[in-house]
Amino acid sequence: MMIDFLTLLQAAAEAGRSYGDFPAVGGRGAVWIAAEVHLMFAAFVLGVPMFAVITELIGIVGKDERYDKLSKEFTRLLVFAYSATALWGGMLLFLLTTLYPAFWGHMADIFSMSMWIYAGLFFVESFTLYLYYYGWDRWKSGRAKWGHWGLGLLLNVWGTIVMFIANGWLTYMMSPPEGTTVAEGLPDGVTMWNAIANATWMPINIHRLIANAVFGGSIVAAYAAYRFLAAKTPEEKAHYDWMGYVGTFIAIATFVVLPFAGYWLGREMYEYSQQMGVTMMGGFMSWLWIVQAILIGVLFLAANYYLWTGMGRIPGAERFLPYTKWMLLVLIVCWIVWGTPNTMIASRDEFAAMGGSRHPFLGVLGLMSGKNTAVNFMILTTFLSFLMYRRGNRIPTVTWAKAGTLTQGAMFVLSSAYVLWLGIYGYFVPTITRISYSVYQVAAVLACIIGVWAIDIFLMRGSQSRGEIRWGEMPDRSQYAIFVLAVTFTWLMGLMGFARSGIRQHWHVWEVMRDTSDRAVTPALGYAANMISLTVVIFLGLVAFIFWLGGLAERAVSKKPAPIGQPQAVTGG
Amino acid sequence: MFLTNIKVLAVGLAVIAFYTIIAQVIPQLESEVPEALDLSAGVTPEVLVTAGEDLFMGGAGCTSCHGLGTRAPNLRTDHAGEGTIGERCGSREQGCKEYLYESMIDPGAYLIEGFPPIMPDARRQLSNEQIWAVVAYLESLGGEVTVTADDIGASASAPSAPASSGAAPARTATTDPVQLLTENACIGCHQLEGAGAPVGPAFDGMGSRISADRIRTGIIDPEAEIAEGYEAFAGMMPATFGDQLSAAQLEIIVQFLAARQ
Amino acid sequence: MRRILAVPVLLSVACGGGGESGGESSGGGGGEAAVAALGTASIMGVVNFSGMAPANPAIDMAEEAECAAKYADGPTDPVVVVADGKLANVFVRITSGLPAGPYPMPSSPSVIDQDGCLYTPRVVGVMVGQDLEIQNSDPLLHNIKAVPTANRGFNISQPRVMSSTRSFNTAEVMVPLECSVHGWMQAYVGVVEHPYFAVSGADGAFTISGLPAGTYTLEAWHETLGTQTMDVTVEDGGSASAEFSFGS
Amino acid sequence: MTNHGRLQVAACRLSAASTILLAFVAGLPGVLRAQDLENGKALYDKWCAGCHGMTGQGDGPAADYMLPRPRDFTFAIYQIRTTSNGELPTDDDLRYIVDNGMPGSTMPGWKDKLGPGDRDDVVAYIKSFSRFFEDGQPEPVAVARAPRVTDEGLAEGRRLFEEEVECIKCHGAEGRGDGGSAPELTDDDGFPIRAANLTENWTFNGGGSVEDILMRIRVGVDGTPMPSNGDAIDAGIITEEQLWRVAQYVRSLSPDAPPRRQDVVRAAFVEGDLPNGPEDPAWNDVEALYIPMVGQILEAPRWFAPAVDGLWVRALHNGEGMALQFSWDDASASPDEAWDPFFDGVVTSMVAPDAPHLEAQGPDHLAVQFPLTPPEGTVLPYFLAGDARNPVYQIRWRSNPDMAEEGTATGLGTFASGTGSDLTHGAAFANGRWQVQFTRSLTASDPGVAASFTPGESMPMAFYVADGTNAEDDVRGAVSAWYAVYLDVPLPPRVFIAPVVATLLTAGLGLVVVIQAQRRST
Amino acid sequence: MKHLKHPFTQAVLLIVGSWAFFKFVIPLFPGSAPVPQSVVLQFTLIAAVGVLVYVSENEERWTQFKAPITATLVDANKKWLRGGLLTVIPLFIGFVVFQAARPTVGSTAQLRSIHPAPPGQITFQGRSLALEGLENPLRSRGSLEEHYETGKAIYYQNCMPCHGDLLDGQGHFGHGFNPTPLAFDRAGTIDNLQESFVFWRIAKGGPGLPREGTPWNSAMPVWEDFLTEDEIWAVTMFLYEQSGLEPRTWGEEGEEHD
Repeated sequence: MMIDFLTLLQAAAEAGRSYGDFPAVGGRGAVWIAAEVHLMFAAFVLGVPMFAVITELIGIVGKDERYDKLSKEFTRLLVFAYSATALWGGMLLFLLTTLYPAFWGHMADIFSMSMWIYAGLFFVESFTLYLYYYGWDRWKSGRAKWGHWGLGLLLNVWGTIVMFIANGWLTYMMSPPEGTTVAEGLPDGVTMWNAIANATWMPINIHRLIANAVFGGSIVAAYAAYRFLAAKTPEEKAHYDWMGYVGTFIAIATFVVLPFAGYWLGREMYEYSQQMGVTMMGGFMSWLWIVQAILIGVLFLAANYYLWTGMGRIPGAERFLPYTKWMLLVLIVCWIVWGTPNTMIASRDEFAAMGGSRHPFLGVLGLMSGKNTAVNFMILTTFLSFLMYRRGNRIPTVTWAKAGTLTQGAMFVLSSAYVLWLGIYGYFVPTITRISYSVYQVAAVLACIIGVWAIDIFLMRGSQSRGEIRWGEMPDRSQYAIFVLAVTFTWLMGLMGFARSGIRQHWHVWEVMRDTSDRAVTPALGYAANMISLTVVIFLGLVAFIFWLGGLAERAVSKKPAPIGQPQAVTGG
Repeated sequence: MFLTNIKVLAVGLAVIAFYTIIAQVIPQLESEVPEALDLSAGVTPEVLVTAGEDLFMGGAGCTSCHGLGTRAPNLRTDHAGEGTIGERCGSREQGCKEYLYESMIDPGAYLIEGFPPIMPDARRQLSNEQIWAVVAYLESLGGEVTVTADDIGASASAPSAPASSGAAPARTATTDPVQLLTENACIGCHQLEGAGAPVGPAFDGMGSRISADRIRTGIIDPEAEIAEGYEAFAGMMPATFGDQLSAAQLEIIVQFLAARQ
Repeated sequence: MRRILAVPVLLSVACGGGGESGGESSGGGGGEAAVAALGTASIMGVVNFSGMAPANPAIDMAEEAECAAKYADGPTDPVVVVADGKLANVFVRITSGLPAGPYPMPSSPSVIDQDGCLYTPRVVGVMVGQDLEIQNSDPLLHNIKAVPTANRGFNISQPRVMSSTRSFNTAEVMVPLECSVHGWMQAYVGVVEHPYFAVSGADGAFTISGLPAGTYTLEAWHETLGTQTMDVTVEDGGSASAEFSFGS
Repeated sequence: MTNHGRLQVAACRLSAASTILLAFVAGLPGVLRAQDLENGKALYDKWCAGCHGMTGQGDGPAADYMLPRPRDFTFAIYQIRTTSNGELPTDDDLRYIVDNGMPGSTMPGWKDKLGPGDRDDVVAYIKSFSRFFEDGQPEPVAVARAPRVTDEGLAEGRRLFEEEVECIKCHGAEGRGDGGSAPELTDDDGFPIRAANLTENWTFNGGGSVEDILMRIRVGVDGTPMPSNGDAIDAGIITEEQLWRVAQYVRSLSPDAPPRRQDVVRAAFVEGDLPNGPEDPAWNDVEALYIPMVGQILEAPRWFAPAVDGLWVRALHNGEGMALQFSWDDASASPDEAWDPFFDGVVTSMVAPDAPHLEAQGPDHLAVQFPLTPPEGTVLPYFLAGDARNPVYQIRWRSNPDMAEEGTATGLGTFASGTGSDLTHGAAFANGRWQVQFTRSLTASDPGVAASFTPGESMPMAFYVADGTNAEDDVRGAVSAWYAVYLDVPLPPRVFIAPVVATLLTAGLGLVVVIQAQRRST
Repeated sequence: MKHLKHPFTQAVLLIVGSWAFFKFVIPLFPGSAPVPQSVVLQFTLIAAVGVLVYVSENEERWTQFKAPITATLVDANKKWLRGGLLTVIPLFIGFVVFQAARPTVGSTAQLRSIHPAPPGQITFQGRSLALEGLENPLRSRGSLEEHYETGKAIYYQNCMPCHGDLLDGQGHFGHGFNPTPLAFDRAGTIDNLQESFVFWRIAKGGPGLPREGTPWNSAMPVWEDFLTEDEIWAVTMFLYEQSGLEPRTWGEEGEEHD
């Protein structure tokens, strides 16, 4: 009996070596928070440099100092954000090693080499950042300026490589190469490179790259929105109005292509494992995508709302206003379609009335054909809003203006008709064919966007103005739309993080290393939402703190506000 | 300014709260963690019992005899007024779990009167850990679970299942077909001269239904072809008889059965 | 499962009920009645029963007191009715040897009555197209249900004393009649395409008359004892005798 | 058959054929589309042959699993007609059944599945199975208009039902198919058949409206023991109006609408004593929940022809104990010798695929089960007698000997009886209906044997009913999925406090908004 | 008419109208059914957001929209209306809270995943069977016609009582179970699935459902107890043949929203 007891004790001790515990939120909760906040900061420090480099380039090419200042303003924030990222990264590392030692051992076993490179690159990236920021005023003009811009580019390159390496680790957890075992080292034929360049690595890379740009843009816009609301002078208002616009523009423009990257990722996952695919889309997580649809609907609507209210300050844009309500209608209908759950929440009576868990009529909308069509329409509508915004105060002077506009219109009509037709026809073909339709739909929408945009660039060449944009004459509520955009996007990131991590269910490494802890259960959406909200609050709180710090520094650097001129609308992204 | 701060904060928090609430109002669903059958180190009695129950009720097929009470003693309910197995095994002098474990790996050792000696060696189907799990489950039926990880470890070095040891010899070198059929527990599931249970096709008249070759295949690879009407029992017959019988014994049985017109 | 007996194809087509009654001419009554046309010969026969007659099952008529009252010794089901070695309720008909039709139609309908919750007679013959009159002499509900295979069946409710008339348009031996309300009630109708049939009476005797000279095959049918056949030769104006013998 | 006859037959066959052909050609132009036998056959083979068989003999693969059996088309005997008894149905009659199916049987309606033309083709093909249709089809019976429904009319209908038309002989005094002649009924093929339960008009094969009922009485239901009253009308014994009265009365035996499907039985709180028997008038005021019951076809031995199709449940509690009352239609209190013919018929005709049959009638069974421990989250025991992980608590009742017991089960056929509460019961059988009451304390004396009930909480509940005369036992019978019983509680104070607080808060907030707005405007 | 043009009236009408549309009009469409409360709420909420965007996207409309609200809050001559609203709205809120707090016996809302994720491999009649990549072996063996007939017989003998002749999940026993048996006759049911998935569901039935398939009311029997492997494959094939749907193949893949 004594021996038995001792055995149990020993067993408990062994179990304690695989998993640690953390007070209050538990081991998983601690890692969750640390990982998610770290990730958000990482996205921030990757997204903002992209933003900075783009705006700096616009400043150089357009010889507009506003952009350069904007760029610098954000690089300053970056310096603080960088340390926050490193801090949370370190925290995550400590939590992982103490709470999941066995798992971390496995990862280290495989990836040690890449971890060293990662750490090294982090150094290089930091120094590039310092050079970039502190060299701003030194390499101000001529060739030196281009060199400085090159530094910014380099910063992005390092950041991207760092992200790709980290992505390799985490995608390995989702889709380890075939034949991997928990035994020490990798099996024959599988190298560290295989483990990094696994099935979902590149889709995740691209997905995150785009998402980071959106994220950077939306955080910048939120910052600007806050400054706009807090602004005391019309000049200040005009400046931050404009800054908010630039940030929102970049966020929305990149956001529009994000779903396509998402499709690719999902497709790769399905191909990798049916079980994972079904868990993700049809099974356990099916409702997560309804929540996602609601969030993305908010994003689309907030973006369009911002553009429409923004048209109030553009002379001549009022001629487009009568159309916005129809575009709104399209957006709302599409949002409803996208948000239609296939697995509805209903009481038994309601199920009985429907004759099953699926609604005989609305159930049709719950399928991929309907949803895909809806998303594509929302993208097209948003793009149309952009176009209207862009053209607000312009009168084209080229001789073929009318024909060009008609061609653009035709492109819109054709692509929407094609998307709609595929959406409807999709119900009459086998699933496998239907899935390929989503690719055609995306292709049609992308083709339309690129084609229309290309025509528009030439069409607007040398166009006349109907009057300057009255920057700063923006209603306050449009700025709140930007906040909604930023918060929603941050929350969405958290949700997608849960989706990505949750589909592994009770595996640390999918079908290789099991989570044998008592917290192996994938939590319900409610719990996940609490964690997501917590991380979002922590992150946004810290970001606000960083902004405040930036404000302090700004005041320290120059007491008097920078002279504000009349910035131009961004015409290319 | 203060009001603006409050407003911004309120909008942000309201948006977050909105999403959180949406996620809360839908019915909450946690994923299920399939039970890992890692019974080796640090296993608790509860895990063993649960795993054993699954095996007893399902995979191991124990209930096809022990559930009915006609082919073998019913273990889950009262038998002969001695209570469930967990209760009645306590009277065994070597201890409950030892008795159960031994009964499973050497069924001939403790025959209960009134029942045919048809139980196969559990090691043919179950791993050592699984056998202990079943023992733990049986103990839990009316008794105290005394199986520990220790037991599993201690018996792991014992001779392993005859099936996995490749060419394990048959228990005796007899050449009497009826004795072979009895010793190998065949008549537990196949009827011979009316005795036995109708789980598999009867031996009586087998020669008139199928050829000797088919009989041979059926013994060596029971899944190769399922006799009509016995589809529900597919998978029950162990595929270990080929290893267990010597070539000569196999042939004796085949010829014996083929001759049953 | 009764239906499994396949329907002979040649018998299978009738023409709206009018086809064969087209040859209707003046004729006698049922099996026993004199028939004017085709000939003058007749067959007078008797059905014997040898051995011990099986006891007929008793019927529990408790639920129909009015019927039960009619049976002093308690009602029995008259499956095998034997008196003095003679068997009643045997249906006899000519199965071959007749010249081609048309045959004379008996002038009066065959009658079956429901009396005392039993059918009288238990076996009755009708010619194709001839009316079968179904009477209910009991002051209570009977339904009379015919379950033929070659003909259309019927199922008539007769809640009180009343009568209904039905006919069959295809030959069929035998069409069972039953009452769903009283599960014990059972009768048989032999539907024959000519009028040369008879049912043995309580004395076992039967008569088939109005035949032309010739050699005929007779078939005798009994519900539980099976069928028997025999050849009989008759001459014009003459009368041949036929004797069937059933045994237990 | 003679040469002459044969010729005649041939001639009339030809003329019939040409008549049909002519009718087709004449009717065709634009309006009618020709019935396409090929298409009919293709559709029939795909959708109908599974039950009715490739040759229309009602012998498809599913036939042996059904009682009543699928229609054999080769004899052209059709139950649901508007034509006189013994006659062929009209095309519309056939179409009606194809369109709407036969409620209460396994025949579904096809109008949502097949197009109108397709259904016509199927009808045409079905007719081709029988030679009888070659002779053309009769006209529907003309029916007089229905008189208005009045109380006197219903009383007259009832009198006719019982004394004149004597429907009572088979359908029983209250119409539950328990009449004296019911046990011996067979259909034309000799399979046992039940007199319709007239209190469930939603299960009437030919429809449950007064008009449908009248037509069934008027022309009969061919192939079944249900006779036509046409001759009685012709003979002047019964008038058509009287038949309408009968039909109206029969309709009045069923509720206005089929019972609505609900989930939760509400056990109202009563002060003092619980009803002391299943027939206690106190039960009359208690709301009843209808539970549809279906065959236990989930685990061997399966049962495809359950006799009981629904169960009414009532519940009450008084804080200490609870009472559950069940009532269901069952034509017999099994075992009942009178029903031996029916029992034998079921045993010989239901070739159960999974197990041998009973030798003799067993008792009627009722079992109600609850999870032994209140369920956590969404995890419930398997609704069929629980599972190894999640045992259920069952209360079981048997009609003969009349007894109730409680115990636990962890799967079908694993019931272990015990004593875990002060369970008592009462049972009564009358006019084709069982009424059973279980009474026990809310709290179990042995939580290992019996479940405890907590007022204010829902307890899942599932049912099992078996009819001994239908060759059912404790595993072959009718089952239900999970439902729940909710024990009412007196409303807790928070129910009243919370709204008041909410009202005050909202009012306060509203005031603040108003004051703020007014201050800003000035 | 003037009132109809006012944004405030429009907004109210639009929100009420869309609610009425979701609640009452959608069920009227051919082949439709009542919409669950949760969905009506969701849709109405989205529509309300849209209406809010509509009234506020344009400065002029927004001012107009706000006017009556401000007037109600401020104007002296609207004192009674103000007072009335201040009374009615809190009382209404109180009523709503009372309704929510009151214990009810109505059925609770449920969410069931129709197609839970299958395990990588299952134990079928004592043997391991990897589902991933598993094809219906009958499609490459013997006569398809024969398999179809086999499948048909099995379907009619075993599945038809619940899933129905029409494959619409409304067999004569179907109404007795909740969830109602799956209908195979619509797009979006089995055509989204590989045959191996269907095989798994048939073989393991309701008791073999993973957690997301709870509550375990599924009445699907464990067919491995009744049918052989080939029979299950045959009936799988029959389902697709009969419903005119095609199984999802293992070839090229993508995702499917649910």
